[in-house]
Amino acid sequence: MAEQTTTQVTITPPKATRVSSGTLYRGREGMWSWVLHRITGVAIYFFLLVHILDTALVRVSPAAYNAVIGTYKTPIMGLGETALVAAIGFHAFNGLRIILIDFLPKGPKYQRLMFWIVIALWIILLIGFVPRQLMNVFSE
Amino acid sequence: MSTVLEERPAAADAIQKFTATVAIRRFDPDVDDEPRWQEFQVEMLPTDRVLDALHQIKWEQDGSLTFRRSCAHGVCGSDAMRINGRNRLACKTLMKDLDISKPVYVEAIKGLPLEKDLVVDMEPFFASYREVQPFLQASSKPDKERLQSAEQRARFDDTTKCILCAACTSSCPVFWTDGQYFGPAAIVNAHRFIFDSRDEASSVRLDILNDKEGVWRCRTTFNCTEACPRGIQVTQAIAEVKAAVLRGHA
Amino acid sequence: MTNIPDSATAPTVTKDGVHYHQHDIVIVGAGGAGMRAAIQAGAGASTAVISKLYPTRSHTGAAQGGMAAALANVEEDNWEWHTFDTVKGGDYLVDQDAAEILAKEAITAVLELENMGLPFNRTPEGKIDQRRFGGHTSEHGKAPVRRACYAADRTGHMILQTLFQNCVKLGINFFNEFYVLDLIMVEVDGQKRPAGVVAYELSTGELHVFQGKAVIFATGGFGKIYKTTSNAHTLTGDGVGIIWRKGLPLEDMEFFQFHPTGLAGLGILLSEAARGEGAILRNSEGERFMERYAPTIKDLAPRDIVARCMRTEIREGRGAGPNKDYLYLDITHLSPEVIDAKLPDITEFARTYLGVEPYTEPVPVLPTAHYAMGGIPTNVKAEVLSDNTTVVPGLYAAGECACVSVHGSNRLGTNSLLDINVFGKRAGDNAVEYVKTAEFVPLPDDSATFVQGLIQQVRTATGTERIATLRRELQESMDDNAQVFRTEETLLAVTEKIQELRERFLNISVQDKGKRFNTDLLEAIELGFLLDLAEVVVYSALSRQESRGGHFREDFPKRDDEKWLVHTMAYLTGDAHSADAGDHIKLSTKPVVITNYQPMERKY
Amino acid sequence: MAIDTGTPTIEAPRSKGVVRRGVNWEKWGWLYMRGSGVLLVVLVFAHLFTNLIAHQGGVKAIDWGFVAGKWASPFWKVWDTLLLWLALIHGSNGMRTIVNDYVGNTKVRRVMLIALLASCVILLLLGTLVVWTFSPCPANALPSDLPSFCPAQ
Ligand SMILES: Cc1cc2nc3c(=O)[nH]c(=O)nc-3n(C[C@H](O)[C@H](O)[C@H](O)COP(=O)(O)OP(=O)(O)OC[C@H]3O[C@@H](n4cnc5c(N)ncnc54)[C@H](O)[C@@H]3O)c2cc1C
Ligand code: HEM
Ligand code: SF4
Ligand code: F3S
Ligand code: FES
Repeated sequence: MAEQTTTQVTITPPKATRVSSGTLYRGREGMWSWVLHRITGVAIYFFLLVHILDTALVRVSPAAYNAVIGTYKTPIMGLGETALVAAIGFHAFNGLRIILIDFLPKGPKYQRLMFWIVIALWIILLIGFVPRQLMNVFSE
Repeated sequence: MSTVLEERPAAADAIQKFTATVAIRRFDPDVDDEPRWQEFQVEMLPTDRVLDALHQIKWEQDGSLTFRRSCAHGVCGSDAMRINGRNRLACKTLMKDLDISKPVYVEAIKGLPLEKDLVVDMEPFFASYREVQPFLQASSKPDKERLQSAEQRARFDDTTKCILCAACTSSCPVFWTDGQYFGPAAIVNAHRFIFDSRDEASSVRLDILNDKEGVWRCRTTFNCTEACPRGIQVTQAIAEVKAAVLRGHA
Repeated sequence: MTNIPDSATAPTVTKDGVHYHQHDIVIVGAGGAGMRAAIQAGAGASTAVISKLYPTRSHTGAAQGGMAAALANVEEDNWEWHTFDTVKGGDYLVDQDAAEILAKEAITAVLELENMGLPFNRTPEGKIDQRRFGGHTSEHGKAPVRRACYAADRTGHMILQTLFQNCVKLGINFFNEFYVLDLIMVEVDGQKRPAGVVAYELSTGELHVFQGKAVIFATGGFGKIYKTTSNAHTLTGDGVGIIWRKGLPLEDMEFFQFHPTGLAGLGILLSEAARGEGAILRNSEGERFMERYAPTIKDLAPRDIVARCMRTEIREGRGAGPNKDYLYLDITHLSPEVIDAKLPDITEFARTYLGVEPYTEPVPVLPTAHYAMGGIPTNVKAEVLSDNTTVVPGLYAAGECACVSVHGSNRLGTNSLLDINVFGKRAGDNAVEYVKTAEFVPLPDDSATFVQGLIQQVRTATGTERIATLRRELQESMDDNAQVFRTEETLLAVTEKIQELRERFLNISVQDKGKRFNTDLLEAIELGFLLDLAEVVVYSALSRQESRGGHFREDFPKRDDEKWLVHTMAYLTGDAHSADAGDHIKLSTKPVVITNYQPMERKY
Repeated sequence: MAIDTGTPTIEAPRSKGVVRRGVNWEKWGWLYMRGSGVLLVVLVFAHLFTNLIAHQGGVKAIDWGFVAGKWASPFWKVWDTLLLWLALIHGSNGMRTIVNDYVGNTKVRRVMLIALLASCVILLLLGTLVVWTFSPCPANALPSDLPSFCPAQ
């Protein structure tokens, strides 16, 4: 190859930097969708545990049930419920995406496209749900 | 005959040097308790790869920097490492393709025991490979070649490309958790034989991979496919093996 | 699964910090030749394979184009034509008995690989497909013939993988990342015999002595004496260097092959398979210049000829690019489908490393240092020779490090993958036969002393010279002075350079003083081998006052059969550090074995 | 999320010796996650829709009477039972995977897996019992809490 033009560059001596941990692995859609799927799965699981228990109170007495379900009607719980639906929505759509990847021969090829479709569907779901929910929560 | 070719200065094109900072996660177990980051300045040409940067550091600045390498063009699988947070081969990653306004972060692949600087212990990786019986098992002894149609040959072509670099396995979040998962590379190499029309032991391999640590641990995160320097459709191959296990045959 | 004696249980003892192992057969190198030998050896005897790289990292995996065998699957062919082509391609310096074995056993070698699982490309009938390659012809040079068996453009990769897979199947014992640095030779009944080898374990820095009844060297080439090379960073010729330092001869070292199509500036190889599939070399005017030099087979002429023609084109001002210093390899007339099916990897190299799209643009190329025709002299049984005829009992060599000589002064493409399989197998088989009756040669007490000293010396050196600087200067000087064209003047220039570098080598230092994975230290030791070998290459080249195959002396441009139809044998006789190579290198000759083909003028 | 490469040792893969016997839970678990997932989409969305959207007032309007109204119909009884079983087993199996992934200590892992199994079984029984032994018009309740179709009102 041709001789290089020698631009003078000064090399600064090596220096130690402070961050000692490794970098975060920069996975792409596949990895982040899995992270979200996992987090939402766990969240839903814990909600489900609580939800079965509180619903079981219907068997104790109407009063007991109504007392507990009453706490669900605070704005904070309302927001929590919104988050729950968002989580379920993502988990469900992405779950279907995973199933398609597993069972369609072309699934892995279109996984990235399917991820963005999941996001699109999820946003549509939220647009349909959130305003209604918030109206319910904050209306007197 | 003479086709007029456009003058295209390719290699010698714009021999413009540039400087870049490379941050390397150093570790020498004899001295350090913890890995530490260290930054170096390198002077690069547009055709230079991360491997050239590492060489420049080793050869001109700090001889103790340790990494593996051999072929320098992406066919031997020695130098898989994490560059800017992703697994790649240092010899296949051009410096100019990275964002050099920031340091280029280079560290060892994840999930295998760190030995020194960018070198990890590859033994667990090869142990998984050996376990899937990665060799042809065929009982007939023909005196010429076994016949195989071009289509049958094409069935497993993709997975024959594997160079056992471990970029895939060490990018897999499931493998990072406990290192017990067979990992994508072992499954890729099983796939190469499971779908070879000449092989008679696919059911054995399907059985091996139908295991607690086998194909079912794959969570389709696609990190392996993104990381594979040979462009192997790793997740696709895993999906095909899963399907074969469910079917009970290749 | 394991049907060999489990040598993992073979005795290992540790004494004074040195580990001692004992195996019937010790194989140094786990490339194609080493593993092919191991498959034979492992089935018959306790075997250890020692390799400085994980087996699958060996450079056999970089080979692309194919492996020759006259299978006649796609057109008429026979091993006799193959023998002739090999002899003629090697400019008649080939030992014809060996070439005949190579061509004959090629057929079984390919079929065996297929049976071991190698996924060759297939013909429509399902047989192994074959393609054209430089210098392979039908009817003694009439027309190019399809003789190269291939697996896309990663034939070497598939061979290496297949052999490794079969070693896994057999449960072969590998010692990976162990650098063999010395061969222990002991005099028994007045005859020097190998007792074992000494290896440096990279991960710990500890020494291991492997005692073996038979030792097989399969350490590959030494392309790193050059700067622009298709060879891996690790191809530093350690094995050849070790043999040299033991006072055993090296044969035909002046013959080094320059492959016509390395990526310009980088040396990364674009296989001859490209031209086999129809690629065309062009100069800056777009002219297919090979038509002028080799009217019959044009771009498919043997490598030495094509490389010289390319250099001539550049010298005469028809090089391309701003500095007129490279040529083009043009495959734009092939359809993308054909390219993807047959040449996927090399087109990717062009894209990745030069940013050139081979579908539509010609690729800049230049000759690149590629293959050592010379090496450790052996007979056709792969037994190492200590002079023209005497066998060293128990010592074998195969592959690129050996010189049988089936390649003469210029190797034909696809004959090396063949060589490693045919002679690797022979080395393994003959070693198994040998250990059946042979005894272990007792190890001397100071077996590891030499290597201990070597390492100690390098580790504690406190000089001022950097290894990398010396190595670069050596490689640049070799590129400038001992490349495709040589003259007495250039060769003397590089001789002087090597002398200077030898001096400066005494004043080196390594920065890494640790024990674990000390690659800094090993690079210093490797440089020692490179210097030794470069010196032999240049010294042998100086002496050969003719032009033949890969060795072209501009001051002696003619082939001189009268005087030089002989192999060169080089011996280390004195103190390797003496300034004048003539003080410590002695050259002699060895006759060429000629059976059927009398030397003729070489025209294509 | 993931362990660091800094860890000096990891166990050799599958060193504990692979003993495989009986049912291959991994395979069936994997299939179950997918099968139940498809059904759950229908079950969960219908559940959410009827409770939060279709029902006037959303979550605010849910009370004992609402539940009793739904469970008066065998259709919703079956629906919710299915939802309970499929979701809880799906969730517990998912949690099992996660515990296996991240809990390295064998003792801790065992305790957690047993806890998962136990809570799953208990909640399944409890939930099923509640749905099927539920009476929409219990005798001792305040009439105002009861749905409109109860005779007490
Ligand atoms: C880019 C390229 C393309 C090629 N294409 C073709 C082709 O298409 N057809 C063809 O026929 N030929 C081809 N060749 C040539 C052919 O590939 C080689 O000559 C051949 O593979 C050499 O095999 P080997 O087993 O002798 O050595 P290698 O495969 O190089 O193996 C050497 C082994 O020795 C070990 N070793 C070295 N030193 C030591 C030491 N000190 N201690 C322990 N172990 C050591 C290494 O670890 C390695 O395992 C090509 C070569 C190159 C470079
Ligand atoms: C609504 C429809 C649902 C669908 C389509 C669905 C789908 C899936 C699928 C396919 C998986 C397997 C993921 C994999 O193997 O990579 C999974 C995992 C999981 N699901 Fe669901 N699921 C749904 C509802 C739920 C519910 C209601 C819960 C909570 C109880 C839940 C909790 C989990 C958990 C904890 C995991 C494990 C996550 C992991 O291993 O990363 N899922 N889901
Ligand atoms: S599949 Fe790809 S990433 Fe994984 S080891 Fe093979 S070549 Fe490397
Ligand atoms: S990264 Fe791991 S989870 Fe599966 S898709 Fe690849 S093996
Ligand atoms: S050095 Fe061989 S793959 Fe990078």
